[in-house]
Amino acid sequence: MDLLIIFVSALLINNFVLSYFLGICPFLGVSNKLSSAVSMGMAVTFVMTITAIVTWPIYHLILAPYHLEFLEIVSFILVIASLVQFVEMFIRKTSEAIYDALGIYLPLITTNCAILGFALIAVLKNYTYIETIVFGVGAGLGFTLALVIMAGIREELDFADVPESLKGPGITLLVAGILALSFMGFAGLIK
Amino acid sequence: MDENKSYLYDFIKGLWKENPVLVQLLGMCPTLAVTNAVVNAVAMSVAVVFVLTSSAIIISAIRKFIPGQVRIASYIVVIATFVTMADRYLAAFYPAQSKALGPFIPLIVVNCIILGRMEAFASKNSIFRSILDALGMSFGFAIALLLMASFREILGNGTWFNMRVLGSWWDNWMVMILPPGAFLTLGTIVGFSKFLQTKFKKA
Amino acid sequence: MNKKTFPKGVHPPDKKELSKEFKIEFFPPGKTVVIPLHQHTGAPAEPLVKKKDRVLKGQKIGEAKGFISANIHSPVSGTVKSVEPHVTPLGKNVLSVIIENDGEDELFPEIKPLKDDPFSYSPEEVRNAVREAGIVGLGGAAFPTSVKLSPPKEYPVDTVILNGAECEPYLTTDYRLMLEKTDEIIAGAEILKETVGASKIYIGVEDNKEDVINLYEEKLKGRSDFEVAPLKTKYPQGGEKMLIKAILGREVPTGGLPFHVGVLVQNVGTTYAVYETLKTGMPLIERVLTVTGEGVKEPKNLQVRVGTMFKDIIEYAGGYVGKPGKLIMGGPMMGISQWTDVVPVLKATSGILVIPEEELPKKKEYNCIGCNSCVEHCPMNLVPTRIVVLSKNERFEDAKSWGLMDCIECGTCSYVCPANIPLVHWIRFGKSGYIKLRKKSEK
Amino acid sequence: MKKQYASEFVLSSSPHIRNKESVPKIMYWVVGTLLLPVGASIYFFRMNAIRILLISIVFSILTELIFLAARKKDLSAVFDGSALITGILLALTLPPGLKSSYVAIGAFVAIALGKQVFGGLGYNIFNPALVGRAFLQAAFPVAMTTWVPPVVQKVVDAKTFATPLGGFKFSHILTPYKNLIIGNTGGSLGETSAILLIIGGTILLIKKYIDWRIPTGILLSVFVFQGALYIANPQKFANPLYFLFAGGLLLGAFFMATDMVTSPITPKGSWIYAIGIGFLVVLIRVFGGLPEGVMYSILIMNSFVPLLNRYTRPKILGEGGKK
Amino acid sequence: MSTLLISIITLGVLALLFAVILAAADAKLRVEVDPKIEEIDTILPQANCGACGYPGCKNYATAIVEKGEEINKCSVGGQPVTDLIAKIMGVESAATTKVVARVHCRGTEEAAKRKGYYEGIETCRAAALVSSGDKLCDWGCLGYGDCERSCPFDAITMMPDGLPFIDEEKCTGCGICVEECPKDILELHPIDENVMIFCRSQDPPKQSRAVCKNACIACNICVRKCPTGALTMENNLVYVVAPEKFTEECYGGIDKCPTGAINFVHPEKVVRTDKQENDKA
Repeated sequence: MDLLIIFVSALLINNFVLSYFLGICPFLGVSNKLSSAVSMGMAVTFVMTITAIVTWPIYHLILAPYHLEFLEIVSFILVIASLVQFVEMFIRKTSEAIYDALGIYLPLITTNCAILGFALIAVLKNYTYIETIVFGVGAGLGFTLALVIMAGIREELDFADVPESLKGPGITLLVAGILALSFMGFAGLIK
Repeated sequence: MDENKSYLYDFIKGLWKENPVLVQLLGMCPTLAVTNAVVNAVAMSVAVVFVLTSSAIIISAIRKFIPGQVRIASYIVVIATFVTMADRYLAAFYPAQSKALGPFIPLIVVNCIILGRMEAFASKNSIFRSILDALGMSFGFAIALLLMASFREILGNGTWFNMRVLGSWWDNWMVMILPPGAFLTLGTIVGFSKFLQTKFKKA
Repeated sequence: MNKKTFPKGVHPPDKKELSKEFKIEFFPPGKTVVIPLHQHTGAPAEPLVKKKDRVLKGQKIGEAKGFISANIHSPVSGTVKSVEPHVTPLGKNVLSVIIENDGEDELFPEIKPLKDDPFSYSPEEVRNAVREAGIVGLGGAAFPTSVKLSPPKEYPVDTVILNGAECEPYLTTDYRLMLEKTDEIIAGAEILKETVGASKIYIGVEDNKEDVINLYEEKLKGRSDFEVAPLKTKYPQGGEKMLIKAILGREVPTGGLPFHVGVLVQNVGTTYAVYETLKTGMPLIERVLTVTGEGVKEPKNLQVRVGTMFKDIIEYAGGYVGKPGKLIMGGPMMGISQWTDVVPVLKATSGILVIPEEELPKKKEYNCIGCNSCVEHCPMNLVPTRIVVLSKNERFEDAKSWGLMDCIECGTCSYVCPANIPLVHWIRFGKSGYIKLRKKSEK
Repeated sequence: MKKQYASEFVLSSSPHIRNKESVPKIMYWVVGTLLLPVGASIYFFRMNAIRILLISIVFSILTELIFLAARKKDLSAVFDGSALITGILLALTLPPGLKSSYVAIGAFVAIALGKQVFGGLGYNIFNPALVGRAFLQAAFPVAMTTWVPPVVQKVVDAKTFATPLGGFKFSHILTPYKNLIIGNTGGSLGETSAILLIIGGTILLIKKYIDWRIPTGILLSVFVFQGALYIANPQKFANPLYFLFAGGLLLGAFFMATDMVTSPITPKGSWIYAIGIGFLVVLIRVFGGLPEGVMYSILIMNSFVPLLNRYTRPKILGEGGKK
Repeated sequence: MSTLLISIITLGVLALLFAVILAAADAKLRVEVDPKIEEIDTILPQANCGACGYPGCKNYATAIVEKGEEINKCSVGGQPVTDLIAKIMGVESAATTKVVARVHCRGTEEAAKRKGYYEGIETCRAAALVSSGDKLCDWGCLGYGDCERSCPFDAITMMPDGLPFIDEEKCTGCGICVEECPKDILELHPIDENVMIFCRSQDPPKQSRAVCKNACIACNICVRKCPTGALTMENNLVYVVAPEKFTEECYGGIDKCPTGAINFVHPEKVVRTDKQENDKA
C-alpha cells in the first residue's frame, strides 16, 4: 500500500511538472507535438528509472557510509549525464524518426532538472531501494502524463486564435496553470 | 557578431534583449518554484550570480585545454563544484532559506542558463568578457525572479520582503503562492514581455 | 409498411409540392442549341463535325475518347454554327457544338433499333448500345452507364437497385417519370438485371411518394424478382452508399464502388433512357427535368432536349418571380449555382432551381463551437468539423486520415451547422489541396 | 476599386439551404433553461443570489467586451450569449455568502483566462465558468467553503452550517431526500434544487442542444461506482442516490460537462469523457480532501478532450470493408 | 585527508566506469554522418521553402553531399550561398541567375468583370471550386490573395486593383506562389527579362475582348512588328519565346498593342537609342 501511495502521489498529487516545477524546459519545448511528447516522456521515464536503480546504491552504499554527502550533486550529475548520452546513442541508432523529433531535447535530458531533482528528492525522503524505484517510475509517468495532456492541448491550440504574444510559451504556461488548478482536486486524496 | 559589440553590450544584453527567462525561456524551473516569496527569489538569484560568474571564470580560463568531446561533462563538473559550495554555505549560515528552497539550489547544476552560457559564451571568449556576460545574464535572471516574486508575494500574501504593503482590506489570493499561481504569473509576464518586445521592434 | 433507412441524415423541408402535380410536358428546343462535348465524368468527347456542317437529329457529333467517356449526339437537325468554347452549368468554358435549329427534327437515317424486341439483346449488345447512345447517369453525377454495366468479373453483381429515392428537396423529375413511365422503367430494370446477371431488383422510393410505392406494388404483385423498398424520407437517402446500406444493409468499402458489394444502382431516369434506346435506337438527346423554386412563376416538369438554354425554359415556366438570388442546376443540397441563365441543359441536369433573393439563407458565421451536429448527421459517419479544421490549416494528410476523401459532399453538415460554417466548401478545398499534395509528392 | 459584376446571381458552394439553428439560438436556449435553477436560487437565497448573479453576469460581459476591443474584433460577438452563460454558470457554482469582489474576480478570470486567452468562443479548452471557480477556490479556500443556509430554512447554528455532501463527509449527517430534490438545502446557488435541474436538462436533451451521452454517462457511472462502494460497505459509504442528488453533480452533468466547446466531438469520446468524470467525482468525493469534486473532475476531463477527439475517430461508413 | 582521498577515488572510479561504458557504446552505436551535411545545412537559409526541389534545406544539403546534387539550386540564398557551398564541397562555384515570380494577368477589378456575387471561403483555391472561379475570364486572377499568404518572404502584396504586386527585391524565386495559384497566372522569370505578356487567356479573341479590357486579343500586331522571332502566336495568345531576341526593333509592337497585354515589366529601364525609328513605327 505504501508503494501505491508513493506511486499515485508522484503521478497525480505531487506531479513533478505541475506541483514541483521540475522538467519545465522540456515541458515547454517538447509539448508542441504529441508524437514527440510521448517519446520524450518515455525517454524521461526510462532514464529516471535507471537513475533510481543506479543512484540509490551510490548514495546509500558509497557516499553515506563514508560521509561523502557533499559529493552527492557531482556524482549524481555524472551518472545522469552518462546515462543520457547512452540513451541518446541508443535512440539515434534505433530510430531516426524519434531522434529527429526529439532533436536538441535529448541532450537536454541531462539538464532536465526532473531527473536530478528526482534523485535528490528520493534521498531527501529517505526512501528504500524499492520505494525509490517506484517513485522514479511514478514521477516519470507523471511527467509523461502532464507532457502528453499538454501536447494534446497544444496541437488543438494550433488551430485556435491565440493572441500573438501569448502564442507558444505564454499560453502553455497559462494552460499549465489551469491544469495545476484542476490537479488541486487530487489534494488530500492520500493523507 | 559579438566581436563587434562593445563590452557594455556583453553586459546589458542579458538584462532585457536576451533575458534568459523572459526571452530565452531558460531556467524556468527555479523561476516558478522559488518565487513564492521575494526572499527566496533573492537567495536563489545570489546563488545563481555566484555560480554563473565563478564557473564562467574557470571555464573561460581553461577553455583552451578542454577537449571538445568531454567539454559538456567538464562544464558540469565545474558547475557542480560551485553549486555544492553554494549549497553548503547556505545550509550552514541560512538554514531557513536553504530549507525553503529545497532541492532547487542543487538543481542550479542543471539550470539551462548556466550550461547554456558556458557552451555559448564562456568557452569562446576571454575571461573579462565572460564575466560581463555572466553578470548580465545572472542579473537578467535575478530581475525576472524578483518581478515574479514581487507579484506573487504581494498578491498572494499582501507583503513584500515580508513587509506588509497592502492594508488589511486586502484578502490574500492564496492561489498566487501555490503552484497554479506560479504558472499563471509567469505565463502572463512572458506574454507581456513578448508583447513589449514586438512593440519595440516595430517602433 | 416496413420502411428502411440508413443511420443519421437530415430532414430538410422537401418543397416538392411546388411541382409535384404537374405532368411532364414536352418543351421544344429553341432556335440555337449548345451541346458541350464534356458533360459527363471522364474524358471529353472529340468533335466529329465542323462549322457549317448539316447535322440531323440523333447524329453522333462527339466521339467518346477512352473507356470512361460518352458519345454526344445532336438533339435537333440543323446547321453547325460553330465549334467553340461555351459556358456550361459546370462553370468552366467547354468546347461545344453550337447548332442552328432548323425546326425540322429530321431524323438521322441510321437511327433504328438493333432488334425489334428490347428483351432479346445479349448483355454485350446492351452494353454496346448504351455506350453508342452516350447514356450517362441522369441522377446528377453523369457517370457513363456502359462502364457501370461492365463490372469486373471477380465481383459478381447479384442485386440491382433502382434509385427512385429522389431525396433532393424541390425536385420531382424522378417522381413524375416513375408515375408516367411505369412499364418502361420496369422493363428497363429487367434488362439491366439480365445484363449484369443479377437475380433481384429493388425499387427504392421514399415514403413521401406514397402513390408511386402503391403503384409499383400493385404492378409487381406476385413477382418474386422485384421488390419495392419503401424508404423513410430522409436526405441523402438517394446516395448510392446510403441506398445500399438502407435496402441491403451492405456497406460499400471506403474508396470502393457498389459492385464491390455485388450491387448495381441505377437512377430510374437512366433506366428509362436505357429502355428507350433499346426500343427505338434513339441516343440520349433528351431528358426530363424539373424547373422549380419559389423564384419561378409556374414550376413544371418538362421533357427537354439536351442543349436547350436555361433561359428559354425559365421563360416557358413564366419567368422569374421577384429578384432571383440563386440559379441552381440540380437540387438545393448538391446543385451547382449558376451566374448566368445562358447555359445549356446537360444530360445530367435533373432540375433548374431558382431561389429568390429574400429566401437565401443569410446567417452570420461563427467559430465552431463543437456542437457535434455535423457528426450526429453525417451519413458517412465522418467528423466533418475536424476535417474542416485540418483542411483550413492545410494539414491535408491529417485530414485524409480523418476521411477527407470519403466525403460524398452531400451537404448535410453545412445544412445543420448552427455556426454557418461552409463545411462542404472547406472539404472541397481540402480535397483539392490533398490531390495537389499527392501530385507534388509523386513528382 | 469597385468590383464589376456580370450578373446579379449569388455564387456559392452547395448546399444552398440551411436549417434554422444558429449559435446564438442555442446559447439563448441554454440561458432560458438556466433560468430554472436561477429562479430556484433566487427563491432560496434571495438578495444574495440576485447580487451574485448580477455581478457575475456584468463582469463576464464586461471582460468579454474589453478583450474583444483589445483584439479589435467584432464587438457584436458579445451578444452571442456565451459570455452570459459563463456569467450565470459561474454564479450558480458560488456559495451564496461570497463577497462581491470575489465574484467579480471570478468572472474576470473565467472569461479572461478561461476563454479569451485561447482566442474566444470555440477555442477554449476548459470550461470558462469552472476555470473561474477553480481559481476562486484556490485563491480564497475558506470563503469558498463557507455556506449560508437557504432563507426559507430555520437553522439554529448558521456558523457550522454544511452542505449535504460536506455534512455527510465530515460528520455523517444525511440531508433528507425531499430537501435535496426541492432544493431546500445548503450549497452553491444553483446546485440545490435537483428537480429543476433535471427539468432544465431534459428540455435541452429534447431540443438536442446537449449531447445525451454526457449526462447519461456521468450519472450512470457515478451511480455504478458509488453503488459498488455502497454495496461493499453501506455504513461507510453514501447511498448512490444521495450522491446523485446532493452537491453540484446534476448542475455539472447537465450544464457544465455538456458545454459544447469543451466536450469531445466524437460519440465514443463523449462516453469516455462522461465515464471519466463520473469516476473522478466518486474518487474525489469519497477519498479526496474535499467533499465535492464535480468541478475538478470536469476540468481534468476537459484537458483530455483533445486526446479523446484524436483517438476516438468514428468508423467511416464502409471502413474496414474489402474492396 | 582520508575524506579527500576517498572523494578522489570515488569520483575517479565512477568517472572511469562511465567513460568505459560510453566509449564502448560509442564504438557500437555510432551513426556516421558526413559533417559536410551539417555545414551546408547551416549555410542554407533555412526557409525550407522547397524551391530547390527538396522538402527542406537539410534534405538538399544531404542530396548535395550524398547524391552529388548541383549546388546552385537554392534560389533563396542566391549567389552568396552557392559560393559558400562551393567552398565546402571544394568545387567551382556555379552561376545562379536570380529569378522572380511575375503575374501574367492584368485583369483588374475595373478591366475584368466578375461573374456574380461569390459567397464562400475567401481564398483563390476555394473560389476556383465554385463555378471555376468568379472572374468572368477563365484565365484571370481571382484576387483573393493565396499568393500573398503563401509567400514566406512577404514579397507579395494584394493591391487595391485586385491584383498581386510582387516586390522583386524581396522575391527569392522560390516558386511557392507559382504552385499555389489555382489559375497558374504566376511564373518564374529571370529578373533581367523585361518584356512580358500580361495575359494567359487562350479564349478566342471575341470572348477575351468581351470579358477583359486588358486581355490579349490575338491581333498579331506585336508578332508582325517583331522580325527577330522573339514572339509567337499560339492558341490565341502571344508568347515570348526568345526574350533575348526582343530587341529595339520589336518595341513598336508594344507601343501598338491595343490592350497593353504585351508590355515591359519595367518601362523605366528601357533605353531607346533611336527615337526616330520608333516614332515612325
